Amino acid sequence: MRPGYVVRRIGFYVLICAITLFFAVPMLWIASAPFDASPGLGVHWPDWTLENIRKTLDHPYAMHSMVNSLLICVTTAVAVTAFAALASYALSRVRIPGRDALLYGLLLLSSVVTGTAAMVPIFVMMFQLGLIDSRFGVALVMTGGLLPAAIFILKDFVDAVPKSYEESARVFGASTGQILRDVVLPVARPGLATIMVWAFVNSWGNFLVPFLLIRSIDKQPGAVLMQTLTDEGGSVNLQVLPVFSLLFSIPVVVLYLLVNSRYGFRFHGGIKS
Amino acid sequence: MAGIDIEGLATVYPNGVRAVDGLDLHVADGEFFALLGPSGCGKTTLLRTIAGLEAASEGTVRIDATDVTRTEPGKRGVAMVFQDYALFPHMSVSENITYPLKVRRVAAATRLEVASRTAGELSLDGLLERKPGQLSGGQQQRVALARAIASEGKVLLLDEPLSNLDARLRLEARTFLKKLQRDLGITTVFVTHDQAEALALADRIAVMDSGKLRQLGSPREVFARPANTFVANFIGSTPMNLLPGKVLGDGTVSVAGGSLPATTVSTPADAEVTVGIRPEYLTLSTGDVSGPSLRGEVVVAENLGTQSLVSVDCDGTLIGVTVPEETEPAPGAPVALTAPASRVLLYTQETGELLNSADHTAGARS
Amino acid sequence: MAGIDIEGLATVYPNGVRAVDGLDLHVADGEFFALLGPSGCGKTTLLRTIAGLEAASEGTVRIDATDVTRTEPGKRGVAMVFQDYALFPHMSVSENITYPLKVRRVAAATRLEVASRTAGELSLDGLLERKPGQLSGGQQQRVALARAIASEGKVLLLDEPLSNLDARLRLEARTFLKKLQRDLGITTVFVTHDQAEALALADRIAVMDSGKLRQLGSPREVFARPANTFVANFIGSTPMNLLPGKVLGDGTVSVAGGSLPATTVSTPADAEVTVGIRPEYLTLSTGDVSGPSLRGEVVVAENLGTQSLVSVDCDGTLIGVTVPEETEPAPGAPVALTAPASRVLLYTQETGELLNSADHTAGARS
Amino acid sequence: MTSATAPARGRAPARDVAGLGVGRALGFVAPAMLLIGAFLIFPALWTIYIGITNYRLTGVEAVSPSMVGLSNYTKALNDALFHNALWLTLLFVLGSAIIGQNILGFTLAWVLRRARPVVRRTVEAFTLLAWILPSTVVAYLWVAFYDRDGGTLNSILGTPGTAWLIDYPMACLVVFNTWRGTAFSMMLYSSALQAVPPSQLESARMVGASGWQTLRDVVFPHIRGHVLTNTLLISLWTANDFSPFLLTKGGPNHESETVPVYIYNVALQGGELGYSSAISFLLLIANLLVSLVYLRLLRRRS
Amino acid sequence: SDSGSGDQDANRNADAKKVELTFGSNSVKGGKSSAGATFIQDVLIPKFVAEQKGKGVDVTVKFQGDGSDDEVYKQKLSLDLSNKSGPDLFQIDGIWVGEFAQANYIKPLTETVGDAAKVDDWDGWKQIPESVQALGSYNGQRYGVPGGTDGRVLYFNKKLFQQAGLPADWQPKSWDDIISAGQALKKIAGVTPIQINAGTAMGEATTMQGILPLLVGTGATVNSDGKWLGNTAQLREVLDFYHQVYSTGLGDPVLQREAKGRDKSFAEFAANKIGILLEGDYFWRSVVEPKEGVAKMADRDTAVGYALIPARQPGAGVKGQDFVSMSGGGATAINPNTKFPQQAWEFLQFMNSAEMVKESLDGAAKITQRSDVNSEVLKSDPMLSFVAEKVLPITQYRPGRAEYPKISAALQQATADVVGGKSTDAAAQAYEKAVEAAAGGKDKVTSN
Ligand SMILES: Nc1ncnc2c1ncn2[C@@H]1O[C@H](COP(=O)(O)OP(=O)(O)OP(=O)(O)O)[C@@H](O)[C@H]1O
Ligand SMILES: Nc1ncnc2c1ncn2[C@@H]1O[C@H](COP(=O)(O)OP(=O)(O)OP(=O)(O)O)[C@@H](O)[C@H]1O
Ligand SMILES: [Mg+2]
Ligand SMILES: [Mg+2]
Repeated sequence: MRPGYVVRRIGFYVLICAITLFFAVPMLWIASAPFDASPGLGVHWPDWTLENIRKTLDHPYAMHSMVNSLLICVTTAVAVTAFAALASYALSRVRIPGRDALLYGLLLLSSVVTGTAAMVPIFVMMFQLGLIDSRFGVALVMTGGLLPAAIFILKDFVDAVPKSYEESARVFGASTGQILRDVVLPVARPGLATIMVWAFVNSWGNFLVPFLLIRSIDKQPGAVLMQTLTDEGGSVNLQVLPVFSLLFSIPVVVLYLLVNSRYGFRFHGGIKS
Repeated sequence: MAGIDIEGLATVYPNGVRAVDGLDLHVADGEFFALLGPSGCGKTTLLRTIAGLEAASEGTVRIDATDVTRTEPGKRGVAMVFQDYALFPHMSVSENITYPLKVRRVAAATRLEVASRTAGELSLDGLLERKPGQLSGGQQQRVALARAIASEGKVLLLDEPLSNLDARLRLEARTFLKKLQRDLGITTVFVTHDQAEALALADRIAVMDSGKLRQLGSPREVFARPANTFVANFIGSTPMNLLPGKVLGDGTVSVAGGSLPATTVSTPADAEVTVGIRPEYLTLSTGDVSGPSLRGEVVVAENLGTQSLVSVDCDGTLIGVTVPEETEPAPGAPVALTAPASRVLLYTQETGELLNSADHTAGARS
Repeated sequence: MAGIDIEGLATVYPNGVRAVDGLDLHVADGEFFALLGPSGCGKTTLLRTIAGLEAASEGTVRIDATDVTRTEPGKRGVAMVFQDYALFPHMSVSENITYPLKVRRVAAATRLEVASRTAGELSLDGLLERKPGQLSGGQQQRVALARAIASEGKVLLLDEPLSNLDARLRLEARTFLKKLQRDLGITTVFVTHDQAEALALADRIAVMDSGKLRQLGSPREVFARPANTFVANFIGSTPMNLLPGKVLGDGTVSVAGGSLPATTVSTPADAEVTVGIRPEYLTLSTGDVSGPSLRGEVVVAENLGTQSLVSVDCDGTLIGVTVPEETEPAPGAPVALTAPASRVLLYTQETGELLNSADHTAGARS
Repeated sequence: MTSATAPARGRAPARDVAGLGVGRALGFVAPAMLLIGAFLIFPALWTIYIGITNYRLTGVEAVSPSMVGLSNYTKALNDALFHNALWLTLLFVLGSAIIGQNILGFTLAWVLRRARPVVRRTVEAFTLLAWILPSTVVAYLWVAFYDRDGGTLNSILGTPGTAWLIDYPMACLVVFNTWRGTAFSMMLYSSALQAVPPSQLESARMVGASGWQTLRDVVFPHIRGHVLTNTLLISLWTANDFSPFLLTKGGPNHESETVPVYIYNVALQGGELGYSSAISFLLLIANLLVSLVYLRLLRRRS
Repeated sequence: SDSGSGDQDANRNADAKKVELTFGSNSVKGGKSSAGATFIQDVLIPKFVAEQKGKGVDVTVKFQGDGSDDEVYKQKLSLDLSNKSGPDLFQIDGIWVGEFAQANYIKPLTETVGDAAKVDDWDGWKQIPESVQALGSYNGQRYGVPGGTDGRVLYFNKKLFQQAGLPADWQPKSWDDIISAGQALKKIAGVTPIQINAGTAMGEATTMQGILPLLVGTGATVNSDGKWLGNTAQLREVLDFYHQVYSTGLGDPVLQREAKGRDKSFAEFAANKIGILLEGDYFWRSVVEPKEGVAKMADRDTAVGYALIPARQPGAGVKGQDFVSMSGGGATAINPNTKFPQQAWEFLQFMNSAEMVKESLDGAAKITQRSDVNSEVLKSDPMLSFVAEKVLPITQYRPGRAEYPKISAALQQATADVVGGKSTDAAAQAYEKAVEAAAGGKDKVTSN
């Protein structure tokens, strides 16, 4: 047993290392290029400098766009979480006919209606609603797109909350609102946190919606700004871009770490079979 | 404090299962009442219908003479302890206990006071700041009880409150629960599938099967004179022997190749019956015996502590009999079994109903 | 068939818990051996270490005189039945039973034959094509047994095989299991936290606590003369009374405001001891009694079927005593308790070890 | 309800656990449905409508688009580039989702199941990082990884000058998307594996089953449902994934032009919104068909 | 016309004392065309505001900068315009003028401003050469005022040329001269002799810095008399040339397929790895520019040579020219739905005044739309003077028609096919099919 065991242990660690490397190596660029005096689209040992960071901080819109991103994505994440929580709770606890078909249908739609063609109706509608050039409007559109999958995933979390909690509160005379506030929400918190991160991450990288719906440069989020970090011929501005990429990644990573350490980042995503 | 009156109650699930099926029941004020039955017989459903968590499909539920059939659970004045306790994992013990008061917007100061008083009654002092996850099973059960008591319901409903505890703890909790109920005097309905628990705790027991009542009576009645073979089979810590037999004219029944005395008043001779006799009421002798008896050979013996359960093969039928410790015969030994007539129960073979039902109590007191 | 030898065995979990802590044990060939102890005492861990599912941190395990401490579970020649049976839900009964053979690439025809033979032995004929989900708990348990038997291990390990069955079924399965083991004669180690089960089934019992052995002996020995207060408290279907007392010179001990006779051979007078006496061995009288006795007042009575457990408050201490059915005094009644000296056990107050240990068997046979 | 015994007074308490009642439940669902209706269903329907016109964003057709019936669809059916895009999407889904993410995700979940927490957390962190980084950033990471001159891949393999994205565009995308999406499968399978009773795994071990036998006989039958659900979700997401555009823009010479990229190119470069809407709808139909097959499989197996 | 501003009074709000204008541009500070955005925001707008204040008008001009891919910018602008909103003035690429006009997104300036004389009498027109004015025109009408323009030449690396024994003042007279120079360069190890953009990955760069300059060298244009170029002998000549370059190792076919291939070609040229490169003056100004360029060449002025693009053979070019070139550029148009058409026109004039155009350069040399400015600012830069003086007179512009993007894509595809190994004939046939579909019928395509 011993030799076999050792071989298996070694095999295990080799596999683990290989997989970790596979995931880590592509990230080298973002770790090196921001601090490289001559950044390129390749990875090499950097010629250390902080000049790029200064350049990025001096960029007229870089920092501001991060604030916009935060505004838009926090709104989106909160709205998605709140609405999805309400909807998934009702769908989980009350038998509504055709519920599962509805969920699958919406999920299908949401993965398709992201293309450029759909932007025409969305634009026209937002225009009629007077929500052009509004960060709130952008958040609304993103919320609509993310909700189906959020409900789909969150319903599994809510399904996992023991029903006896609510029943027991109900026997004590708690109203629906009290049950939600005192029992269901606190218990489903890990799920809510996960969904919030997920919604945040998804809206964080969205370029097309804010680009088309926002007019003022000082309202544009970072995802849009990243597209503009080029010169007149379309070549990438390699001094600002890597640093900005790094900065732009920090909020999602921080949020993830926060949620992961507090609740554990878990997914029951549609695992009910 | 209040009684519960149930009339013609039926609860049908959306899938068409009639989990409770036309039940009439009266629980007296201050009574400790047990609902007993095998898994799936509808005990939980009945309890939940009383609580209002399931809607009655037919019939009425009255608590304290008020019809509550259509009342919201929170307004029926009942308190309930769930099988999994349903303690809120994110609240401290103290918050859990006083949650019913918080719902009613009782001031925080009063709540604290109630929490510490109730915790004192249930020996939970010192645990008030813990979360449920940091408590042992027995402590959790007491917190759930404390919460139910703090809600000041007129009726306490308990759904298998002991089944999550380990064997030793269960015995302690049993005694504790019985004493608590006696002290509070609160009307209590208690669901269990463990007959020993029901016997030990209840003032009266309702034995259910498939949503229907099979017997209603004191532990003694239910144990000594099960009204039918279903109850007979279900009650008792060793399984009752239920054997096909035939009534003989002479006050005996022939069974398993031998015969036993029986009160055959109401039974015609030659009637085919099911003979029921508890292992505890059979006497095993290794020597000769006079009078009606069964003869057979010992198969195995199981130690029950102060007693042993011996399985005897009588003419191909295995019959259980208890003997005091240290007196078990060796496997293979020939033995004879006898029983007092008052302990031999006769059931019809068709419906399984008790036949020699004349004079319950006289029969039970041998 | 084969014996099991365990020497200085310790199993330490990665989190540092010494779940099995320096254990020596010998299970004889063909023996039905029970591991008994409270939850978390390391029973499962010991069983799993024997099976090879946990690696031993120290010591050796020998099966059939071969050191298997470092052998893969599949190559130790042991079969195991898990608490949840671990039947594969997607395989039919027949496929489940013969899975061990399939793994060893035994031909399909042979497998079929083994399946039908084993199923016959365990009265599973007719169920071979069903899926486990379509079986009752008792049937599932038998399938799991059949699978273990079909794997032709030299040793059978059972981890709480009865605990998932409901109360009634458990009793039946118990008898079945005992008979099967006797017929097969296979060395069997059986884990349970239910003392009644261990007493009923085992040839010998090992009582464990915190990874250590607390007593090893036949059911009778363990029941009648628990080697320490831990075992005393753990064994018996009603909890043993364990009371602080003091040895008096005259062959009695003073306890709970009264006195009881005791075999005080090896104990100096005035020694502070813990007095242990089972409720079953105490006699309750409502009238006057002569000789050493305890006096008190009845608090509650719990029905145990043919007996009742009465709690008596003697000088502030609750003492349990069983009385035959129908003879319970009313709560509040003054009563006296007596006991034979041979049944009164004395333990040191410091270590809780049995004091009057002279002549075990003589003491046990009253 | 039997009128004889049932009192007429009052409404029955709600049947659900929380006493919500259907009315309030609908109220809870309403805000979400409103947003979904406005920003998902309505645009979807409009898109379907655009699909039967020759609408463009500029030119004459922008002012007065005309109904062209199903001609956009017949055009698609004869469009070699669309066929190419469909085929590439199929390869992409098959390679990166059905095989790549599934297998790697499962392997990770399986291997990490009993790994030490430090190891587990580290590997998970990298995997998840790949999943949560914004796609614009990720695109640059991979361009740098595959780069022909200074690219990490060439440095590692010692193959300077190999233009991976040109010579093996689809393979590159498959690897990229596997990297990008494995975290989801890993998390899903981790929770699925927790549902496999350990005693069943140990039973298999007790009878001496090999690792592969254990997987085949014990694990897979248990998580079959999860495998299907997971495959469905990641297939859909992959089929609609636009990030290939960020790496290759569909090139070289349409060799990596999956359907979403093709739709984008048709809509933006060509300006043909009507046609691109029709293709979007065809993609929706294809997705629907695939989902139905999955759901059917799911139902049959469970 | 029955929609848009046709019914509106062009003199609406002409006397407003409080005016708000929005200026839309695909440029942004710190990003794409940063200098342009900076000029508009920091110089042009304040100066205009000050000037108007002098007239007693309180003007606010908002700059709406984007700085994204041209195609996405176009989509966004189109969405705005189709909803009758959008900025009051906006910059668009010259080749969009036609399709925007067809969609009524823009109107002839005379119509928007309402007064033909007012528009036509602007003295700025005289300084803008006819050929440059075409950038903002469609069907002979002015829709906008063009911005600067550019011209394409053949750049070559003098250091490599010296190594290969080629002259420092190289000026090929025919395509064969290019090929033979390439063959000489091929002898130097690690050098790609010729880079002429090809393939779909480089998008419009392939058309502008590849096919079209070659095509005009055969005497053809992509659209003549309203008909699009089909599978003609001239096209096949162009494709043959591509074939010759990329199948004989003179060019690097892999580079043509890379998404970032054009950037890569810049870097390689700067690293002395490319001998001959067809590019616009942007390459000189912004790429190999010694201080700020994206692929700086410290020795640009001595190391980089430039020559006119020859016709296939002398005299074979369009209009019988010996040398040819292509140019592009943008125009600024007025939104027909603006609230302040008169003020917008004033802004447009102000913006294109000599003074502002000069200021927009901020001291840098660049070819502007105005000849008077050019002659003044280009003096310091021999290369740009060369373009203004030698290239602009012989240059051609792309047709501003809605179908053009698809024709361009088909041309790119044809080169991709050839570079990828297809035969010229097959590529040309596939091209013609695509063109017929894009143009809407065989009759709209020339073929021989
Ligand atoms: N929510 C439900 N929907 C449909 N049928 C149900 C539901 N809950 C219970 N049943 C069915 O109703 C019957 C009675 O169930 P109930 O839970 O009351 O039994 P029980 O006596 O409490 O059993 P146990 O001892 O197992 O808890 C069973 O047949 C069960 O399958
Ligand atoms: N995988 C594990 N990792 C760490 N500690 C463990 C693990 N399994 C069990 N333990 C600990 O080891 C001790 C013994 O556990 P074990 O499961 O053997 O007890 P047991 O006697 O079988 O209890 P039970 O009756 O509850 O099954 C316990 O303290 C338990 O918490
Ligand atoms: Mg129940
Ligand atoms: Mg255990």
